[in-house]
Amino acid sequence: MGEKYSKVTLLEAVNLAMKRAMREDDNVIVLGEDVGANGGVFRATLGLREEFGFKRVLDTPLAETMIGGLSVGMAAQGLKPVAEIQFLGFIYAAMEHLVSHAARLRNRTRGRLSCPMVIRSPMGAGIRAPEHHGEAVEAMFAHIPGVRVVIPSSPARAYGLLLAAIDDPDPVIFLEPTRLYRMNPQPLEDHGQRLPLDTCFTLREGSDLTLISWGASVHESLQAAAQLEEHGVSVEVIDVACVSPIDMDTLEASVRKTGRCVIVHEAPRSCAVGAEIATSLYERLWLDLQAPIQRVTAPDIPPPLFRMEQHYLPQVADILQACDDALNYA
Amino acid sequence: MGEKYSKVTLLEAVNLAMKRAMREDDNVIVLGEDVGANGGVFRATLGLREEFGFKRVLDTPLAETMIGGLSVGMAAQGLKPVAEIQFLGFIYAAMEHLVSHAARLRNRTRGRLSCPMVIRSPMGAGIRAPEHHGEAVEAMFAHIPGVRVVIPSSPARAYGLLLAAIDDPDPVIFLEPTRLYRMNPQPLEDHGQRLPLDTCFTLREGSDLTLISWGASVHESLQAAAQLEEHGVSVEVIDVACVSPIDMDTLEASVRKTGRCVIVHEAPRSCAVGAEIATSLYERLWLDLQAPIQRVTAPDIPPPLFRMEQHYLPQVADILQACDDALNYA
Amino acid sequence: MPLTIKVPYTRYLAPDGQLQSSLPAWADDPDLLCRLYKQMRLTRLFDQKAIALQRTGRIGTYASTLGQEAIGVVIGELMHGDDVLVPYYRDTAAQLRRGVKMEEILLYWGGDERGCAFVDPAVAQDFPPCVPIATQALHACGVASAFKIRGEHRVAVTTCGDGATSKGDFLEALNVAGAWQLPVVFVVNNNQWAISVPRKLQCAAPTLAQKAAGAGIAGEQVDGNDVFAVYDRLQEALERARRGKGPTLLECMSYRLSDHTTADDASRYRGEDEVKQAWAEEPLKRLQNFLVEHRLWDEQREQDWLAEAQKRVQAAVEAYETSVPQQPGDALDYVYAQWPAAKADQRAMWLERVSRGNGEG
Amino acid sequence: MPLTIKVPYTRYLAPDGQLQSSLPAWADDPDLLCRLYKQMRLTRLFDQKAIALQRTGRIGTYASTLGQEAIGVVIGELMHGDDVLVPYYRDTAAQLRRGVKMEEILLYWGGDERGCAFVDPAVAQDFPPCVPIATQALHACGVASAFKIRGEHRVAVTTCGDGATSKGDFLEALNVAGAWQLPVVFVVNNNQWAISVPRKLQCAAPTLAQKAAGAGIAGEQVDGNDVFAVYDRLQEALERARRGKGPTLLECMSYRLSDHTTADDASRYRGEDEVKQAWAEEPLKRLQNFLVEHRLWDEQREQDWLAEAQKRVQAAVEAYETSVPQQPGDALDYVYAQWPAAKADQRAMWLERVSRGNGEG
Ligand SMILES: Cc1ncc(C[n+]2csc(CCOP(=O)(O)OP(=O)(O)O)c2C)c(N)n1
Ligand SMILES: Cc1ncc(C[n+]2csc(CCOP(=O)(O)OP(=O)(O)O)c2C)c(N)n1
Ligand SMILES: [Mg+2]
Ligand SMILES: [Mg+2]
Repeated sequence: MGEKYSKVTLLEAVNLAMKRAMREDDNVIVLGEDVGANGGVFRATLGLREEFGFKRVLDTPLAETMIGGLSVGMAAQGLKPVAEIQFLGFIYAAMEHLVSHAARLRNRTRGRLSCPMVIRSPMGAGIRAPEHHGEAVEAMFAHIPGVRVVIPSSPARAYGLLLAAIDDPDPVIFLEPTRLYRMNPQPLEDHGQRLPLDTCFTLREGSDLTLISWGASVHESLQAAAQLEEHGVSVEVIDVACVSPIDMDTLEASVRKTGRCVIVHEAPRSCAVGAEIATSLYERLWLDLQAPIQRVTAPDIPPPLFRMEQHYLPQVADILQACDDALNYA
Repeated sequence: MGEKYSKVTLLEAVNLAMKRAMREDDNVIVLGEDVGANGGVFRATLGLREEFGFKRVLDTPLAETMIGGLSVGMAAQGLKPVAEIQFLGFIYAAMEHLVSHAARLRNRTRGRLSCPMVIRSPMGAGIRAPEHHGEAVEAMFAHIPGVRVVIPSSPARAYGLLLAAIDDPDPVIFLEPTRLYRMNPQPLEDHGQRLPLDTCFTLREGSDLTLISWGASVHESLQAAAQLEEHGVSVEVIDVACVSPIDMDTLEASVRKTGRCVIVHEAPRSCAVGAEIATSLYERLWLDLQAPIQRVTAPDIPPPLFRMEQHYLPQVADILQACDDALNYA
Repeated sequence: MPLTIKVPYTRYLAPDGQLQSSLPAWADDPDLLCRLYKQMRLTRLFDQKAIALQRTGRIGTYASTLGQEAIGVVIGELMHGDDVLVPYYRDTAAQLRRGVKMEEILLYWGGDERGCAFVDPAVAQDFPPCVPIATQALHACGVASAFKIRGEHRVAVTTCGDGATSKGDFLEALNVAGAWQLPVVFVVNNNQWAISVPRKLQCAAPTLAQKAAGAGIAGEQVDGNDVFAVYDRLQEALERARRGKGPTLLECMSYRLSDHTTADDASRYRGEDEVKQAWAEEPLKRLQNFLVEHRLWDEQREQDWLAEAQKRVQAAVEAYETSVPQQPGDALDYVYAQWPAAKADQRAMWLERVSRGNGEG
Repeated sequence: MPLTIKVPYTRYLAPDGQLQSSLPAWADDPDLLCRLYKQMRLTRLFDQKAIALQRTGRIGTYASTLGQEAIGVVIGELMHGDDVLVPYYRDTAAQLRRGVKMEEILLYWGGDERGCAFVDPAVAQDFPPCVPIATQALHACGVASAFKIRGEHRVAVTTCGDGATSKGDFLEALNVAGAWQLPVVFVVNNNQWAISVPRKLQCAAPTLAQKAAGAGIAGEQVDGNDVFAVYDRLQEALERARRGKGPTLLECMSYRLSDHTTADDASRYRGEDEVKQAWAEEPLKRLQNFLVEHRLWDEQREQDWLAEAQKRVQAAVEAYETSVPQQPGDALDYVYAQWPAAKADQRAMWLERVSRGNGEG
C-alpha cells in the first residue's frame, strides 16, 4: 500500500513514479539538463536530487547527443538511466544513439549486452511556448525496431506506464504531453503498480464508433464522445498509449464491434502513426468496416508559432466533423 | 542535345546529373566525406574535383551534423549545396539540421531566406556491406513537412530527378538505392531534362492489380509482374519515386482501375511510407477496392548483418504470394 | 607531462568605470562612445518593456539580455552592412543595432512568424534567432563558406551562450572553420549560467576560449561587460576574418542578471550574493561612469535620451499591438516555395478548420 | 595576442629500433616485451588472413589494422580484466588481446551477429566494434559513469581514428569526461587518413591531443608505432583514471599501411612515397630489431612463433567456416528481450519468408 494523494497532476505522477523507481532500485539514475538543482524546467524531477544525491541525479552538460550516448553506456553496464530531453524538439541530436545503438545493442550482441534505458521528454504543442517546444514526432520513433514508444494521457497512466518503462529490459521513449502536465489532477495512490506496455486503454465504451487517440488529443476525443452521447451516439474512446508496438488486437476488437473509426493525433498527417493504425485496421477488418476510417490530424506543416497553434491542434469541432463523416457514410 | 551514352548505370547517371547541374549553375557545389580526391566511396562524384576545383567540390571533415548545418548556411546564401552523406545509416547526426532548420528556414522567415539544398545518400541493403550500410529509413524524412524525399530506381530517373532536386527551391533528400547502383545499365542522353518531383512513374500498365513500390524493390516488383503476366495476370507497376509529397492521384487512378493493390518496400513495416499510401488509397477508394491492400516489407527488425539480408529484403516470391492473396481474395 | 595552455584576456575598463590600462587609439572618438552607450541604454529599456509585456500576457516567453548589452551592441556596431549575423535567442542587443525592428522582435516572441521576416534591407540576409542550441554555429560556417567560395570579403558572426559550447554543433563548427579557414567569428556570451547549470559544471576547462585550440584557431577572452575590450578584440577578429586570415573564438565574460527566460525562476538555483556582485560589474553603469567622468555624458543627456528611447519603444509596442492578423493561409504558404499540388486537400482541410474558428488567430 | 599551447610527445624507440632515450623501469621485463611482440605478430598474421578471406569471398568487407598493431596490443595488455573496452571497427589488435576469439571477429565481418556475442567471460562486458564514427566515445563515458556512480575502480578505454576526432560525439565525450572527471581513456589511433581525407584537412590544429584542452583534461601525443611509448603513457593514463584523477586523451601517431578497408583503393588518393616511408617506421619490425639487438629474440624463435600463430589462425578459420548456421528466428529473438506479442504476425511472416528459401541463410 502506498501513500494516497487526492489530487495529482500528470507531472506529479511522473515525479512520483521516478521517486518510487529510484527507491526500489539503486540502479535507477536520472540524468539530463537542469534535472538536478532546478528539478527540471517543468519540475518533473523535483526533489530527486535532495533525496538521491548527486550520484544518481545528474545535471549534464548541454548536449543531447551526449545524453543519448551516455545512457547507452550506462545501460549496458546494468544501470537503468532515465534521461530527460528537455523538449522533444531537441531530441534529434540524440537520434543516432537511439536508432543505431540503444535500439540495437541487444540484437547486435545476441543478448550479451542490453539497453534498459528510458528517454523521457515533454511533447506536443498548446502551451504558448517558443519555437521547437511543440513537436509531436512520435512517428519517427515508432518506425525504429527495438524501442518502445509510450505516451501517457492521464496521471494514473503516466505513473503506471513510467514505472513499467523503467522496469522494461529494453529502451523506451516516454513522451509526456506538456499540455496535460497540469490539467485535471486526479486521485492517485503511490502503490507501485505497473501498467502493461503493450495494451491500449479503453477509456469509454461505446457501440457506434471508435475514437482512437493518444497523447493530449485523448482529451478532445473524450469531449467529442461526451457531446456525441448527448445526441444519442455511443462512442468508444481508446487511448493507444503505447504507439510502438501497438496493441492492434484491442483496436481491432473495438472497431469490429462499432464498424466505424476515427483516429485523432496531433502530429502532421503524412507517415504518422495514424496511418499505421488505419492500415492495420483495414487489413484486419476489411469486411467489417462500415465506413472509411477518418483521420483528424495536424496538417503537414511545422508546428507554427503559438498564435496559430490552436488551429494546428485537432479540436473538438474537427473531431465531431470527422465522426459525422464516419457515421453518415452511405 | 546532350551527349548520348549507350550504357549508363544509376551511379553514372547521378554523376552525369551533378556534372550538368554544376556546369549550368556556378552556385551548385558538392560537399561531403571523400567526395573530392576519392570521387566518393561509390564514385558518384568522380571527376567533379578535376572539373570544378576545390572551391566547388569540398571534402569535409568527418561530421554529419556539420554537413547538415553547413548546407543550411550555404543554401541560405543562395548556393545550391549538394551534400553527400556516405551511407543513409550515418544521416542521423544531421537530423536536427534537416528537421529544425532546412525544412523550416523558409517558413520561419516568411520566405525571406530559403534552403535550396540536396542531401544525397546511398540507401538500402543487399550489397553484403557492413553494419549500418543498409538502412531504408525514408519514412522518417517523409514525416517532415518542408522537405521532399526522392528515390530513383533507374538511371534515367536518377538523372532527371536529381537535376530537378538540385533546381528545386526547397530541401530535397535524395536517396539512391545502392543495390541498383551498378545494375542494368541503360542508354541515356545527357540532355539536361528534368523529371517532375511530384509524380509517380507508371513502369508497366496492367488491369488486374497494381504493384506500388520505390527504390530497389521496384526491380523485384517488375519481375513479379512479368511472372504473373505469364500466368495471364495483368499487373500495373508504379514507381512512387517521390515518397514525399506523394502523388496520390496517379496511385488512386491506377487502383481504381485494377481494384487490387500490393505495396512493396524494403523498410520495416510499422509506420513506414507503405502505411501512408495504403491509408490514403483506402480513404479515396473505399468502394472501389476489391480486396484489402497487401504490404510486402521487411519485418520490424534492424537490418541484419549480410548473411540474413536476402531474407530481410522483399523477394519476388514474397511479392507473388501477396499478389496471390490480393487476387484470390473472396 | 601535462599539456600547457595560455589564453589571453583583455579588459580596459574596471567594474567601477576606471581605466585599467590606456585605451587604444580607436577609442578616442566621443561620438562612438556615446553611440554605444545610447544603444545599450535603448536596448535595456526595450528589454524591460518586453518582460513587462510578457508579464501581462501580451507576448509569450521572452529571453532577457539584461546585463549583456555590451556584447550585442558592439557586434552590431562593428559588423559591416553586408556581413551576416547568425544569432541565438538572446541577441536582442545585436539584432536591434543591426536593423531588426523592435516590433519584429515582439512579434517573434509574441508567437507570430512575421517577426523573422525582417523588413529592413540592412538585415535581409541575417538569420533569425536560433533556438536549438549551438546549431547556428554551423549555419554561420555555411554562410562563411559561401563568402569564401565566391571570393567575397564578408564575415559571418555567430553568437551563443556558455552552455552551447558543450554541444557537438559548436565544436564541429570550430573545427571546420579552422580546417577551411572560414571568415567567421564565434562570439560566446559566457553569462555563467545555462538555465540552472553553472559554468563550472558545464566544462572542466578554465576558459571556454581554449576550445579554439582543438580546432587550431585563434581564441581569447575579454571582459564582456567592458565595451572597450569587446570592441577592440572583436574589431581585430572581424578584420582578420575579412582579410582571409581565419576565424576567431571570442569568449566574452558576462553575467545573466535576469532569469533565464520569463518562464524561469533563477532564485531556485543561484544565490543572491552572486547576483548582487554581478550588478556591481554590469556594463551600462560601467560605461556611464567612464563617460561622465570624462565629461562625455551627463544627467541632462541621460534624461533626454531616456525620453527619446522611451518614445521609440512605445511606438514599437503600438506597431506590434496594432499589426494586422496573419492570414490563415500563411501557415501553409511558406512551407514550400509553392504548396505542393499533392497536398491540395490539406490546404482545404486547414482553411476549413480555421474557419471553424478554433482558438486564436 | 595568440593563445599558446604545448603538447607533450613521447617516443623511446626510433623507427630503426634504436633507443632515443633510456627506457623506464617497467620495460626491464623480457617476458613482457616478447609477449607484446608475439601478440603483434599474431595479430598481423590474423589480419592478413582476414584480408585473404575477403578476397576469396569468405567474409565481407574487412578493416585491416596493418601497421597499427602496437596500439591495440598495448591496450589489451594493460587493461585490467574488469575494465571495459569500447572499441571502433579497426580494433582487431586490442580485441584479440582482450579475449575476443578470432572466429568471432571473422563471424562479425562475415555477416553473422554471433561475432559480437563474445563467449569468453573475460570480454563479457566489452562493447562490440562500433561503426558509426565516434559514437563509441560517448558509450565509454556512460560506462565510466557507471563505474564512478558505483564507486568501482575500473576504467573504460575507448578508441577511434583521427577522422573521428572531428565528430561532435567525440568532442562532447571529452567534455563530459572532464566535467565529471570520469575514469575513461580516449585512445586516438591517428593513422593519418580518414578514408581519403588526410589528417591535415581534417583539422587545423597541429595535434589532435590538444582537443583535450577545450575539455580541461589531460592530453598528449605518443609515437604509436613505439610500444614503449604507448605502454608508458597509457599505463599512466589508466592509473590516473583508476585512482579517480580524471580522463586522458592519448593521441597515438601511426599510419594505415593498408587500404581503408578491403572495399577501398588507397592508391586513388595517396602517393607511394608516403606509404614507403611509413613502412620504414612500422611497429613490428621496429620492436623486432630492438629485441634481436638485445638478444631477446632470434630467427629460431621467430619461426617457431610463426608456426604456432599460423596454427591458431588456421584453427580459427576452420571454426569459422564450420560454424552451424544461424536459426531463422535469431533475427527476431534479440531485438527485444522478448518478441512483442503485438508483433506475433510478423514473426510468422518472417519464418514463412525464410522457409520460402530466399537467398542465403
Ligand atoms: C538543443 C537544445 N537543447 C536544449 C534546449 C533548451 N535550452 C534553452 S536555453 C538552454 C540553456 C542555454 O544556456 P547558454 O548556452 O549558456 O545560453 P544562455 O541562455 O545562458 O544565454 C537550454 C538547455 C535548447 N533550446 N536546445
Ligand atoms: C557517422 C559515420 N560517418 C561516416 C562513416 C563512414 N566511414 C567509415 S570509416 C570512415 C573514416 C574514418 O577515419 P578515421 O576516424 O581516421 O579512422 P580509420 O578508419 O582511419 O582508422 C568513414 C568516413 C561512418 N562509419 N560513420
Ligand atoms: Mg549562459
Ligand atoms: Mg584514420
